[in-house]
Parts: sequence; C-alpha cells; structure tokens
Amino acid sequence: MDIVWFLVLSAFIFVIGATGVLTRRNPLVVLLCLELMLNAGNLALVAFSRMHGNEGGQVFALIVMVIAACEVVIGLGIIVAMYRNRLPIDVDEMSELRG
Amino acid sequence: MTATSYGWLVLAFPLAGMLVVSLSWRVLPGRLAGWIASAAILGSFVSAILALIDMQDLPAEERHLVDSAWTYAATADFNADVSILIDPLSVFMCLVVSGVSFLIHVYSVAYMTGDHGHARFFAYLNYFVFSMLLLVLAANFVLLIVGWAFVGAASYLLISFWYRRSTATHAGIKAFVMNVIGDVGLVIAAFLLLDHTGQLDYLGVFERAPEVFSTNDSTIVWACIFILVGAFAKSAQLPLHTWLPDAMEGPTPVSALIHAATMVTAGVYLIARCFPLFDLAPTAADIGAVIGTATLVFAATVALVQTDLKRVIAYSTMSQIGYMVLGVSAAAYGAGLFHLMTHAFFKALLFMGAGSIIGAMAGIQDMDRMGGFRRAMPFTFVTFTIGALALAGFPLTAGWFSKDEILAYTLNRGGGFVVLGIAGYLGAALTAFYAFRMVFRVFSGKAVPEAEELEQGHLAHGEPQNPMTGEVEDTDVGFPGPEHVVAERSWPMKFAMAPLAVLALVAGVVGIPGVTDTLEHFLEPTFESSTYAEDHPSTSSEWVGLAAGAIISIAGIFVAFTFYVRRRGITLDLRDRYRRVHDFLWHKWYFDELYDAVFVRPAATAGSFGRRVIETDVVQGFIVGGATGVVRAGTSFARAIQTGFLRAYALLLFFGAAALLLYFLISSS
Amino acid sequence: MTIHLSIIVFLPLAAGLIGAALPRGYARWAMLAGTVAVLAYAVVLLADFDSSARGLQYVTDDEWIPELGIRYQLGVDGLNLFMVVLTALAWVPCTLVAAFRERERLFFFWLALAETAVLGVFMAQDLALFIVFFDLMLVPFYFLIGGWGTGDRVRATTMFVIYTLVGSLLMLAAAIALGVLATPEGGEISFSLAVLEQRSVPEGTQQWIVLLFALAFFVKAPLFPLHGWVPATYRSTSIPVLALLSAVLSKAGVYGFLRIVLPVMPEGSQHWQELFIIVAVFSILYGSILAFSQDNIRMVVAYSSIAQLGFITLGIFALEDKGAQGAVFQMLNHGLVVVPLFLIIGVIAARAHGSQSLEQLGGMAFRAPVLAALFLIVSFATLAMPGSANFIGEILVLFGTFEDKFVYGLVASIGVILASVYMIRLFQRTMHNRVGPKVESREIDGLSFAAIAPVVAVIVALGIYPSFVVERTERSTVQSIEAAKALSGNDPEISVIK
Amino acid sequence: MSLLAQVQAPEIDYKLLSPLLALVGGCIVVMMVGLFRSQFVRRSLVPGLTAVSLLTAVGLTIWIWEPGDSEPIIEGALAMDTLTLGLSMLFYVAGLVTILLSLRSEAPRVAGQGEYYALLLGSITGMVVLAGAENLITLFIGIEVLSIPLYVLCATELYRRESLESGLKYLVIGSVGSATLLYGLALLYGASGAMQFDGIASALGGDELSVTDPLLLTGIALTMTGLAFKASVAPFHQWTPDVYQGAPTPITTFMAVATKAAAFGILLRLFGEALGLAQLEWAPALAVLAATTIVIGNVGAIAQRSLKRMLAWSSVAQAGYLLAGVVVGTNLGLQATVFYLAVYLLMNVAAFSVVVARERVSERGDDISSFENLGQSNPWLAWPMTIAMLSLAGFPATGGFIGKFFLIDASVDGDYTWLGIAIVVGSIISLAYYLRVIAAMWMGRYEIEMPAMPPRRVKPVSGWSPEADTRAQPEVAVVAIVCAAATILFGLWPDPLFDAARDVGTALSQLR
Repeated sequence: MDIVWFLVLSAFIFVIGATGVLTRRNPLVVLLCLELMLNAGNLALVAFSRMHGNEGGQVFALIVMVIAACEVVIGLGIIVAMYRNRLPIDVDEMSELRG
Repeated sequence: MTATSYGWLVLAFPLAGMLVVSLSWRVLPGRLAGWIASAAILGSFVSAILALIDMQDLPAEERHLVDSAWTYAATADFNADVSILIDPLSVFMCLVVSGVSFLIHVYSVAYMTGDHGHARFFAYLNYFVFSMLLLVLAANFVLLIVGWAFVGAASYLLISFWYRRSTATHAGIKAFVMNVIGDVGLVIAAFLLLDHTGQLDYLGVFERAPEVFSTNDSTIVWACIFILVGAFAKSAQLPLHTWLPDAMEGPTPVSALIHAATMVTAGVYLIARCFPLFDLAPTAADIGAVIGTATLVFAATVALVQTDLKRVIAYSTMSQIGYMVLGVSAAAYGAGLFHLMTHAFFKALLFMGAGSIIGAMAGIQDMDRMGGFRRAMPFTFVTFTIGALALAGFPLTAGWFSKDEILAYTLNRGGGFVVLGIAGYLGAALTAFYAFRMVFRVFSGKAVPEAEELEQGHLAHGEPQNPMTGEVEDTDVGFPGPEHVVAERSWPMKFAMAPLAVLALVAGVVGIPGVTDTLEHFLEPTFESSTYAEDHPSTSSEWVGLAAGAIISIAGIFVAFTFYVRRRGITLDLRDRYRRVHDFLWHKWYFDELYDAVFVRPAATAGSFGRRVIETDVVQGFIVGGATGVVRAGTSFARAIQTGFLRAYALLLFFGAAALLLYFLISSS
Repeated sequence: MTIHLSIIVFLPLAAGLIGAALPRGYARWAMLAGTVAVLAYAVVLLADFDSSARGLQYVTDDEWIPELGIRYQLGVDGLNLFMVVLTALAWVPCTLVAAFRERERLFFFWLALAETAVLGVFMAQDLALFIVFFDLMLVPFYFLIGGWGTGDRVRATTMFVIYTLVGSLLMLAAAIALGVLATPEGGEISFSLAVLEQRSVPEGTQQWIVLLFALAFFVKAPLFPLHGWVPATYRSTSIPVLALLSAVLSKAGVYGFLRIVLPVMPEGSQHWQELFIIVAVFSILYGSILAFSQDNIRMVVAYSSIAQLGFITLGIFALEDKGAQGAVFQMLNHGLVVVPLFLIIGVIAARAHGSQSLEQLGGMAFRAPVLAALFLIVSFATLAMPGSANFIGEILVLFGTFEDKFVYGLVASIGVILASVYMIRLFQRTMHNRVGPKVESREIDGLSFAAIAPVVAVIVALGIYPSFVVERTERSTVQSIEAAKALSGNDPEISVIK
Repeated sequence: MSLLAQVQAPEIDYKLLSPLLALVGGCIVVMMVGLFRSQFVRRSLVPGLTAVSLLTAVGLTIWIWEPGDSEPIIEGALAMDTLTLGLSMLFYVAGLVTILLSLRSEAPRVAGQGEYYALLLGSITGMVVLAGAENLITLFIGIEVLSIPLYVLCATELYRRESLESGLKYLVIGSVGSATLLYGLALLYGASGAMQFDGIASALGGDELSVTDPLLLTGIALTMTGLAFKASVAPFHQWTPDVYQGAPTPITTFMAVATKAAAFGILLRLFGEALGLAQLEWAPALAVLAATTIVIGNVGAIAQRSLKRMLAWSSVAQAGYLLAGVVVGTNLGLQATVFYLAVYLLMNVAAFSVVVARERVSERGDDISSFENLGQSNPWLAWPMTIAMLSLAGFPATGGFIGKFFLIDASVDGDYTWLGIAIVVGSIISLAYYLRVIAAMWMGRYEIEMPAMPPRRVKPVSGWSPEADTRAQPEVAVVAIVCAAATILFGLWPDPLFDAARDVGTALSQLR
C-alpha cells in the first residue's frame, strides 16, 4: 500500500486533534485531543520507518507513547488540584492572566 | 617715539580711562570719575597731536605707517593682525574725535552731576571714544569691523543709559540691531575683497584691487555696495536711518558726541577710506551720492515740522551727513571730511545748547512749550545761534565753506551730479529755515513760565515724565531726575561750549578756496592716488558756489524770521491748509510704520507661528508623537491578542505554523 | 613630559567614588577637588601640546576587546584639545554652584561619571570606544535630570534619553556595519579610526551609514527638526546640569562629524553635503526666530543654542578650511558662553522667586551692577559681537560658506542679525526696563561670582587673542576635512557673484 | 552461547556521561530523602543535596571540558561537546540560583521539598539532553524531560489560582507545541530517512534529497514551530507572559534563563548541523520570525505594571535578538548567541531576584509601584535592579552592550544587516519600559503613562510571611548583587566569556 495513504490519515488525525484543542473547553477532552495529535505523529513515524525500512521510527513511536502518558498524568494532576480549589473545570475560565 | 607708537597711545588712554573708572566705580566720589575720564581723553588728544607732528616730519609719500601688535586671527588665507594705520586721514579723524570728545567729556562732568550712574556714564563714554579711535586707526577690515561694532555697542549702552525708560531701551535695541545689519554688510564686503585680493589689510587690498578688478567689475561693485550698507547703517542714511531720531533718548552729551559729532560720521570716513575701491566701482559711488542727496533732502523736510528740539537737531544731523556722503561719493574727499569736521563743531555745539535749554525746561524737549529764553540764558542764546548760523551756512561761518565746497565739487562733476547739486542747494535752503525755526521758537517771543522762573534765578522743577509715553519717570537710575543744569550756572559747560562756538565761526579758515586749502593739502598724501585727484573745481567757480550758498541761507533765515517772529501763527494756517503734507512729514514719511509692518510684525508672527504650530504639531506632534503613536498602537495590539484564552493561543500557534508552512511550500516550488 | 590621558579621563570618576565613600557633606568638596585637578591637568596638557606636530599626541593604545576589534585608544590633537579643556573648565563652576542637599553623594557621583564619559567621548580614537562613551554619557545625565530636576522631570529625562538614544543606537548599528563591511577578506576587524581611514567602504553603503551617524549627531546637537527633546529637558533640568548639557554634550555630536564621519567616509559626507547645509541653515533661522519669541529665559538660550549649533554644522559642511576652523572654534566659544549664561540665569531666577518668565523680570541692573556687567559681556559674546572670539568663529564659518555656497551664507548671516535681537532682548528684559513684579534685586553672591567670573575672564581673553586657539586647531582641522573637501572640489577661485 | 551474547549493548562512554549521571542520581536521592519528615531534612538537607549534585555536575563538566569536534556517545545519540557542556554550565548556574531563591519561598513548602527539587534536577537533566541531542529521538526526549517537570513546577503553588492556571496553560499549549514538533520531526525523518543529525546532513548533501523537497520543508516548518515555541519566539510566544507571571518567581527565573538557553542550544545544533545545507531555505523565515519577535516582545512589555510580566515580555524580545545569531548560521553567530545567553542569564537573574525580594515583603507584590523609592529605602536591591535594567537595555559598560554588539556584528557579517538594525530598533523601544523601572526606584512616584487599562490589583504573590523581610533573606540580595557585579564586570572585561564562546564555537566545526 502506498505511503501516501498513511500520511493522509495521520495528517487527518492531527487536524482532528488540533480542532478538538481549539473547540473543546473541558480540559480533559483537550488532553485527549492532544493524545490524538501525538499519535498522528506516531502513525507517520511508523509509516516512514516502514518506508525506509529502518527501525528508528518505531523506536521513536514507542518513546512518544511513554511521554504522552506522562503528559496526560500531569494534566490530570493539575485538573485535580483545580478541582480541590473549587476552580471551574473549563479552560476559558482560566483567563485571569492576560494583557 | 614714532608716530605709530603715539597712535597706540591714542588708543591706550581711553581704554585705561574706561578700566579705571569702571573698576573703581564703588569708591570714586562724585565728579572725580568724570575728571579722570576727561583727562584720559585729553591724553589721547595730545598724543594725536604728537602723532600728527611726527607724521608731518616724514616726506609726503611715506605718510602711511602700519604697525602691528599681535596676530589677531590667522588661518588659511584669512590673516588679520591687531594693527593700526597712521596716515593723514586717520590722524585727522583722531584729532577731530578726541578733540570734540574731550570738550563733551568736560561738558558732561557738569551735565551729569547728580546722576546716579555717572561712573557708568563715563566708563561707557571712554569705551566709546576708544572704540571710535580703534575704528579710525584700524589697518585692516577685521579690526575695522571690531571698532565698528564696538561703537555700535557703546551707542546702544548710552542710548539706553536711563534704562528704566521703556522708550530708551526700545530705542537702544533698535539702534543696535540696525548697526548689526551694517556690521554684516561689512563682513560680506570683507569676504568679497578677501576672496579676490587675498588680503584684509587696507593697503594690501587697495594695492591688489586694481590688478584683479576691472572698473565696474560686478564683484567690486557688490563689495562697495555692501560697504555702503555698513556706512549707511552707521551714518543713518536712507533706508537705515530710523534709529537715529529715537537715539535722542540718550543723555544730551551722548547725542552731541555720538549721534552728531563722531560715530554717525564713521560712514563718511569709511567711504573716504575705501576710495580706491569706489574709484573702481563708479556705479556704487553714484548710488552712494544719490542716497546721500535723498537723505539730505528727506531729513531736511522732516526737520521742518518736528517739535521735539533734539529730534530736529537729529534730523539735521542726518541731513548734514547726507551732504558728506554726497561729497565723498562724488570724490570730493577733502570737502566731505572738511564738512565732517566743521559739522562736528557746530552740531556738538547745538546739542550742548539744547542740553542747557532742556535743563532749563526741567527735561521738557517740546519746542511748542518753549519760548523767550533770550534774556534768561544769554550765553546759551549766543552759542546756540552761532551753531545755527554755521548749520545754516551763513556766510563766513565754518559751515558755509565746507558745505558749499561739497556742492561746488558735485556740480563740477557734471552730468547727473548737477541734479544732485541743485538738490543740495534746495536742502541748504530748508536747513537754514529749520535751523532758525529752532532759534526763534526757543529764544524769541514771550517768555514761558520756566524762562521767567530762571530769570528770577532758580531752575524750574517739573515732575519728570517721559515726553514720548507720558508715563512718570522712574528716576532710580538717575536723570531725568529733579536736578537740572544750565550752561549759565556751570563753568565746565561754558568751558566746553565756548571753544566750539569759536571753531564753528572760524574753522572755515582751513579751507578757504584758493586762499588756504590747508586741509586739502594735508590730506593729499592719502587721496593723491585717486583717479579724481586732479579734477576739482576752479577757485572762481567755488566762489560762485559760495555766493549762491550765502544767498540761499540768508533767504532761508529770512523766511524763518517772517514765519516765527514777524508774522507768528502763519505756520498754523499753513499746517491746516496742507494738512496732508504736514502729517506726512510729521510721521517722518511713515518709515517706522513701514518697517514695523514689513519686518517687525512678520518676524513676531513667524515666531509665534513657530511656537504654536511647528513646535507643537510638527516637532512634538508629528516626529515625536508619530513614533510613539506607532509604538502605542503596537502595544495595544500585542495586548489585545493576549486575551488570556488558552484556545486563542493555540489558534495563533496553528496560524503561525500554517504561515511558516505556506512560506516554505511557496519557496520550495 | 609624558601625559597620560587615561588619568584625565578617570580622575573625575575616582573623585566621585571617593566622594561617595566619604561621610555626608564632603562629597561636594571631593568632587570639586577632582574637577579642579582635572582642569589643572588639562591646562598642563594645553601648555605641553605641540601645535606644530602632525596627528595625535599622547596616544594611549591598548587592547580592550580583541574579538570585536575594539581597542582602548585615546589621543589628543587640535580637534579635541580645546574640547577637553572646555569640558574640564566647564565642570568646575557647575560643581561649585551645585549645592544639592538631598542625596548629594549620589548626585556628585553621577556628575563625576558624566565628566569621565564626556572626556572619553572627546578623546576616544576608536569608533567603538567613542560610541561606548557617547552612550554612557546618557546614564549619568538621565539620573541627574530625573533625580534632581524640577517640574515634570521624569517625563523630561525619559524623553531626553530615548530621543538621543534613537539616534545613537542607530549609529551603533551603522558603526558596526562600517567596521565589518570595511574589513577586507581575511583581514582583522578593527574599529580604530586610524585603520578605518585606510580601509574603504562602497559609496552606496557609506551613504546610509553617514545618514545614521548624522541622525545621532543632529539629535544630540540638536538641530531642527530633531530638537523635540529640547523644550521639556531644558525646562526641568537643574541649572548646573543644564549648563553642562548645553555647553558640552551638544558638542559631542558635531565633534563626531569632524572626528569620524568626514575622515572615514568622505564620499558619503560629500553626498549629503547639500542636505546637511540646508538643515543647518534651517536650524539657524528657526532657532533664532523662536529664541526671540520665547518668554521663558531658559527657552531663549535653548533655541539660541539650536541656532549656534546650526552655525557650527554649517561651517563643518561647507567643507572648506576656514569654515571648519570656524566651526571648531565656535564649538569652544559656544561652550564658554553657555556655561556662564545658564549660571547667570540661575542667579536671576534666584532673585525673582524662581520666576523665569521675561514678563515678570526686569530692572535688576541697578541693584546688581556686577551681575549686569557679567551678563552684558556674556550676551555680547553670545551674539558674536565683533571683538569677541565668537565673532572670529562666526566670521570664519561665514567666509567658509561664502566660498562656494554663497547664498546659504547670506541666509545664515540673517541669523547673525536675529541673534543680536534675541540676546539684547534677553538682557534688557531681565536687567533693564522697570523693575519686574517678582524681582527682588540684589547683587550676585560670592559663590556664583567665583563660579562665573573666571569663565567670563577666559571669554574676554580669547576675544583679545583668538589666534591662540586658531593656530593650535588649524592643522588637525584642515586634515580632517581634506578628503571630503577634495571630493567636493571646492575651488577657491570660483567667483561668487557673476 | 547465551542469548545475552547475541545482544550487543551499545558501548557507553561513562566519563562523558558522568554529569548526566550526577544529575539523575541527585534527582533520585533528593526525592528519596525528601520523604523524611524532619524540618531539618526538608528545609536544609534537600536543597543542600540538590546543590551538591549540581556542583558535582559542574565539577565533572569542567573535568571533561574538551574543545574541538567530539564524537557523539551512545551510538551517536548524544554529543557531550563544548556546546552541550557550555550551555549545561548555564543550566547548572540557573539551577543553583533557583535553589537559593526558593529557600524561603512558598512553593516548595506547598509542593513538598523533595518533589520540588527533584523536579528541578529532572528538568535540568532534560535540558542537558536536549542541548546535546544528536538525533531526533534524543531531541524529543530532551524537550519533554525538560518540559514536563516545568509544567508541574509552574503549578506548585497549589492554592494560588494563577499558579494552577499557568501550569495548565503551559501544559496544554506546550503539548500542542511538542505535538507539532513531533510531527515535524516525523516528516524530517520521512524525508531524509535518517534519525541522526549527521545522517540528515549527508542526505541533504547527497543527491537523493533536494533542499527544496516539500516533505523536508514541511518538516522544517513544523520543527521550527515546535522549537520556536520553546524559545518563546513570536508568534508562538503567547504562553510566555501568562506562565511567567503565574508561576512561582524562582521557577519563572529558572524558565526565563535555562529553558531559553536549552531551546537555543538545540536550534543552533539542529539548524546548524543537520539542516546547515538548507540554510538559504530556512534562514529568511527565521529572520522574519526574529524581527517579529523583537517588535512584539518590546511593544508588549510597554505598559505592564507587573514586573514579572514585563520581564516575560522582555524575554520574548531577547529571544528575538538571540535568534539573529541562529539565522546567520555562522560560527560567529553561534558564538554571539552563546555569549548573549550567558550575559542574559546574569542580568535576568539579577532582575528576577530583586523581584523575589520585593514581592515577599510588599503588599503590592511585583507591581511596579512596590519599587517606588527603592533607591532610598534599600539601595542594595535598587542598584542590582538598575544595573540589570541598563544592561537589558544595552547601555555600555554592561554585558548587555557587548552582547548586543556581538550579535549585531554577527548579523552584519552574515549579510543580515537589516536584522542588526531591527535589534537596535528593538532596544530603542525597550528603553521605554526599562527606564520606567529605574525611574520608579530613583525618581520617586509619578504617573506611568499607559494606554487605557485599569491598573490591575496584584495580591502578594508568595504570601507575605513575617520572616521574609529584606534583611531576613540575604541570599536573595547576594544573588542579585553578584549577578549585577558580574554584568558590569563582563561589560568591562568580557575576555573570559569570549574565550568560552570560542571554545563552544569549535563544537560545530561545519559552520563556516
């Protein structure tokens, strides 16, 4: 199968993730969308590594998964802290700092 | 000691006097400052005489000695020393200046007693004499300009000597600025000469000029015209004359010394000094002659109607200088300087007399309020009349010989000069008239209260008030205060006036055509190289001129007699009948108004325009405000997009990425 | 004898630091001692200076930042000799009269730093070093104006610094560009002026570089229309600081033209000659006209110095020996008159309950003759009355301009006339006329007299013997413009009026 | 033959790796020790140990300092060359400073000393890895190991809304950034088929991949976005002011100086080493970004009341200046960038530590009004601040001047004269806000001209605590004074920095 299809798909996923980040106001959903974006990258990596026939991309993809996990964890941690402080769980409410 | 070292002494004395008087102003008692100053001037007069004697010992062709003290400024081709030139012309001027100055100093000692600023006065006066002598002794144009400006400064200081009078300070700044215009003219002239002859010294310039300039070469003409600008500014010739009448705000001795006898004649001296250049530029010389004539007629007409005693004399000064300028421009150098000398005598005398009268009038200068002083002030009457006679060119007086010699020379030049000569005679008639208009209005008729009081033996004391503005004087700085003096009461004034009266009568002897011509011969070494040295009128024609002059002056005096003594009041009818003419003359041909409208107001408007519009709108508004405005706009933009909304940030991030992407893809294809 | 310029440069700073270390009340005297010492050393320098020698004297030349090709190069020649002396001279009276009680140690520290920076500017022989000092000057003045000024002082000082830095930072970029672009392939980069004069930059490049330099110098001078910082700054700066600002700092700019722009970039300078002359002439007229339409006495002097600096610039860009000579001389003269002028203004204001409006002044001369006399001499010198050194400076400038820019010369000479108007007006409205409503006239106090009189004495002395300066400056001045002059093809034989 | 024999583990140069080991080790130890409850351990031992591990790293770095082109270690994953080491020195210094500033601050107490300092060390580890990254994987790992602890650290003041907000913002935007970066890296890999930088370079050099290959360029664009984001280059700068303002000030300091250094380290390495041949392609784009950043950063900083925020904006502007050194892609540019990074660290630390000192005692926190008349009340803080401001504005006799001089020099030398002028224009604008701070401190209170904006009410950031009085926090004043002194010193005698920069320059020999 042609590499192009993989790329198109990954780009598609990436855009979906980006749109999610831009449109959703719930931080949890935003985190999920971030996951999508990262995984789009992974898909591309794996596809390329197949194309070039070297395993660099796959290794990279594995590592990215780990990192993505960490990010989500941090995100959840902060959200919990906000919840504890009775702060609204809504990214648009988080605009105290501006100007 | 050589003539030049005496020349340096001539300068040194007044300078020393000034320093002594000004530095010890706190300690010097009353009149002492005055006497020190007078002594200084006497010293320089004596050394002038010594210089004369030394110089006369030399053979005629060697009678121009230059002595340099130190390098004043030297760079590139600009090279000026502090050097003096001793030749008949400069020595002659030194004698006249220092001589008359001495007498006026003595006069002032009395006249300025009781003035709070007498030390200042004499310091200024000495400073003036020093500057004037520097002017006449200078051996190069730079030093000439220095002297030129110094006398201007001195005249400024003395005009606004009573500086609490707004009129005095105003007159001062007017005089100063006009004189600066003259200085600038001289500077430009000096440049033109330097640029072509590569010289700044008189002798050098005069030597190279004929080689580099053809006759009426445009450059030399322009140079001479700029010299004339300087000369006219100083000598109050049209159109730079308006400062002189106002200069009468100064104390009367100042008017006598600076604005009659010496400084205002500097222009005449300058033209005479630069005769080789004017010989090369006949056009410029003609311009000078025409303007001189114009001035003499103009001033005479104005003098007809003015009622302020000193201003009348001031206009007569302008008119007389017009004669001199006409003379020197018409290459009648000897005659011009002759008149310069005689005029110095009788005009100084007239002013001294006027000072005495004003003293008697308790500071009032308006002739309408004078009259009948003959019995009250015999001495003043006699001397003043002598002065008036000389001014009117009454036969055998000094003025007669000198003025008519000028006219004779002018007519002799023929061509257009004939017209000028005739105008000169017309002026002479007017002169005779207004001269005696003064005499009759002041001395004849019924005595005014002041006169009667003086006959009782004590001076009138009026509340001093400014004749121009009518505001009460602030007499802090001194005169016009309560104390006044008249010649009858103080010997120094008499001492100063008597010799001048004599000179005004007999000084003509140095220039009796065909008989003595002493002055002619004395000045010959200076002027012999002139192209016109040879063509002077025949003795006979000169005598014809003299005769004509005599008739005209007597006629003028007679008319004045009829108007002001025999048929008093007729003048009023005349005034009413020719109201227009009278107003025109009364407002001095509206020169002040004209200049006010053309120069003063526009400048002021430009100033306020600059202040209100350019400063605020352009400099602050556009240049500064524009820049800050852009930054401000940027700031508010940067802050506006900084909304604090996380998603907006992400959006911008994607936009940025997209933009980069676009750029790269475009550049790739 | 060997004279170390570094000592002159850093002596004031040392004095300031010592003063800062001493207990309260001593700082002023420490600083005074420092300035006097500097002056003494400068006089020695003046006496020792060999006016016949070519090029720089007492050169100090050490490595500073080799990587950037910046050297620590100091030197004195005819161009800056009298600028150094002027600086040393100007600082003494201003320190003397500066009696600030609050935070005085800080004040005098800044004052000292300022003198060091200014001296550095005038002596630097390395472009980068020049700029370092040039910008460093602003720091102390920023604090001096903002900390010890009056009125809306903070706005004023901020405006002053930003405005002048707009120029000098652009100049920095231009200078670096000059240094880099002048470096030949494989050559070592260097900012030393001597080296830069040997190297060459394409004319196109020169043109914009010169323009940026000119921007900086014109702002500093200041010339119309880049004088936007002047009104605010002159209004709210304390008198001693203002005297220094106007007398010395303004010269740093025009000095830069002679020291750097003309020798290093002759083509560029020649290319803009006409423009710069027009700016200069404009400044002369504009400054003069505004000077006599001002009511605040400080503003009169402020605008008058715009006109004066216009004259100096005109003389420089006449690209003619006499003109440049006059300019260099005028730089000294203007500095000499401005210092006493401002100090006198201070004295006057002190006698009018701080009022500086001509409307409320007048009639002081009667109770204060000495003050009036000093003021009179200074005014006459300022309006360049013949007999003053300023006259020689101005006449040289005019003669240089007449040579082949005759018309501009004529217009400029109008400025001479206007100068007489505003200076005499200033003198009369303060000293003469009726006593002003706010005036309590008393004689000048001893301290001010001690500060002002010596400077006035110098003015008089120079008026009597101006060639003392001219002969010392001539050689270097001619040298600095000759390259540009050669290009502009000034032919002294050109007849001016045809 | 056992199975293990089949796997040949990459042989590792532990000597060169030692600084990293020190950091990681320190990280673990600190976290363990932090579990003890005693005050002494928490207040003194934990920071002490952190400092020890940092100092060890410093020592090791000096030990292995070796100018010249050094072989990458771990199968070419990591290069411990002078560039890495030089920059890591900056990280260590920044770390030490942060420890000193944190001693009395709220954050560690709330978040737990052990975690706080461990995260700090972790972040530093990430920076070293990033700076030394020799292939795309290491690059990404570095970035994330750097960022993730910072996300946490920003949010450590759990009870303060701003802190949490900044943490979340940083996290989300940061992840978006790294996702973009990742995608870019993927495309780079796809285009070149190599993970190693030198591999990419050789691919570019070879004929199978042209510099205008769209895949490659797309990759460059996205990578550039990701890295520019970390370096807070406009238009990817927007997180900077918010995060800097919200985060605890010590952390802000750390981020401002260290993160930027790391980001520029990898920018230099990636664009210089891997994409050097495509310079003509990416340089103009980067130049435009630089100019934009200079302008945006400076105009943004004007009219800020909060000093932290103002400094954040100014750090954006400084990033623009620094970018000029990357754009020209020359060795001179590299040196200039490194030099400026060092100076930048000094002056920013000086400024921030004064802010720390003030906001602890002032009711008005880091609002500019809390600096009024600092000159009289506390010259020991006012002077460092003044020097820092002057240096940031680029006045002579300060390191900032030399640094800018060097940068402009480099950009003119690299035919980017207009960028040099942009730098200058930027500094002109910057005067407006730097001078205002000085004026506030020395020239008394006065109305600050600002475009219409209600002065925001600022709560004391880290809570006013009795013992946190100026005298009671000598370490902060010391940091400020030392850094200010160094700024002046390097302004007058920059030779040591120049030598270091030259050594660093030798690392990337392929730059012209």
